[in-house]
Amino acid sequence: MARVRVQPEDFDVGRELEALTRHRTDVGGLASFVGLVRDSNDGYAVKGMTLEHYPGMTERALEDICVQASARWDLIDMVVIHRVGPLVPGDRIVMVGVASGHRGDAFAACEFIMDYLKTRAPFWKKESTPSGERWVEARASDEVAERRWGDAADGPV
Amino acid sequence: MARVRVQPEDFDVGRELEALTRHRTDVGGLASFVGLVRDSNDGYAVKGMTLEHYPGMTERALEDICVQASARWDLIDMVVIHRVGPLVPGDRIVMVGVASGHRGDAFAACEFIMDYLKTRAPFWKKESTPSGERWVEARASDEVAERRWGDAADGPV
Amino acid sequence: MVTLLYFAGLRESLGCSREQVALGPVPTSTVASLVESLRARDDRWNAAFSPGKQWRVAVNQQMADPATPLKPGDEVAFFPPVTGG
Amino acid sequence: MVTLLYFAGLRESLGCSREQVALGPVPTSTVASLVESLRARDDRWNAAFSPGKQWRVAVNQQMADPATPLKPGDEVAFFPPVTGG
Repeated sequence: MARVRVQPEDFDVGRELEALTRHRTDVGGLASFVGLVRDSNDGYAVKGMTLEHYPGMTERALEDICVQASARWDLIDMVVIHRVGPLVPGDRIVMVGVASGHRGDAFAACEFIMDYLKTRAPFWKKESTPSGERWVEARASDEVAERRWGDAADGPV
Repeated sequence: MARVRVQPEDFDVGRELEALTRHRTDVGGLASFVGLVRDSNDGYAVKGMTLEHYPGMTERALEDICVQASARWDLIDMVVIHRVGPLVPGDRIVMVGVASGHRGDAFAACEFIMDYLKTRAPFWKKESTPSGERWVEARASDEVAERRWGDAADGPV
Repeated sequence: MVTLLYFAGLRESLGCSREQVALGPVPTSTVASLVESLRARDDRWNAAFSPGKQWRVAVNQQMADPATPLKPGDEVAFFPPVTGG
Repeated sequence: MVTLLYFAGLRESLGCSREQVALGPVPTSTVASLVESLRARDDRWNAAFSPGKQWRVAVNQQMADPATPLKPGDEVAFFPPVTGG
């Protein structure tokens, strides 16, 4: 059911969301999130970044997150797209779209997928700043955001 | 800052979201929700519906909800579009898009706006079913969803 | 005078979408006293605004309640609980 | 033999992205025993996997932990906490 893609290319948010509801009349709510490159982070100016990933595991981890979301909420369809490679401020990095009969399920699943993706999908950002390149450090707040969904009993992160 | 529109015409979700981030590099997260007409509701088959509203107050109520969201979270821009008039299953009814520096703020504000819109914006749905037309009744679950955001001290609903 | 508006199911059951009415003595005019005078019209109006009925009111396009005071020129709208979104 | 992969900052500080190594006695091979053998290589490897360092491990592309058992043919990946999204 879920559509998962990892790619260097940008994506068309409107078209991806449209695909979740096209020719359907059972979708009541479509929640989505798009993450973009900001021009600053932790007080550093950011000129650009490069996203590294673990090919194979990345897709598998994203699919697993979608399976977990489907088990928790009543979902009709979903899409997760994550870019890799070089990006500049203003570029889209990631999008998640979730279609459901009801808005509560769509919202919750969309936020769950983003929280899990942030702590469980093998991507790493290297930022380019005026003082050189640096690997972005994981945020404790992302671990907190993930933990509020409770134990998924699928191992440590 | 907020863009509020009430119109009979459909809208282009991708273009509306794009407008929230165009020429900006400070947006880290863009959360959105699209509500659509379902082919069934409360066990009735739905052939179509007509959305009535209170011109003038509608726009004012939506703008007020956006002002409240801006006061609660750190937001960069937002859009709320709600259709009126005749609609059929699969049609878009409403969209909310919220751009923020951070995903938590974008998600929370988007869900808040939808919850408040559901209980405070003067729209009424009349559904067309095989056994005739009927006014949709307000859901207790929508009042519950609204109340979890706490008191806004702006009068009864 | 105040302008009264009725929407959705309430408009249909009353057969009225808009009217102008005179207010009672200004210092004591509230939404509650206005509703009392509307209920006195006939059985249909009495039933539509009976305590068991769910209705909402806005004064000058802001959500209001029975205690909200009214003054000449106000726009008062009555309607069922909203169902948009 | 098992295949070892290193990503991001860990790959850079070790100067290695991929290698193949022999496992110890199979019944006792775990991620922990593998890491112990890597730390014995030299100061750099010792430091990279020291208890104070934040590292993560996946076995056959599934998140794992020090107690996860290993068998010949496994793909074991080491990397820093993830920062996508």
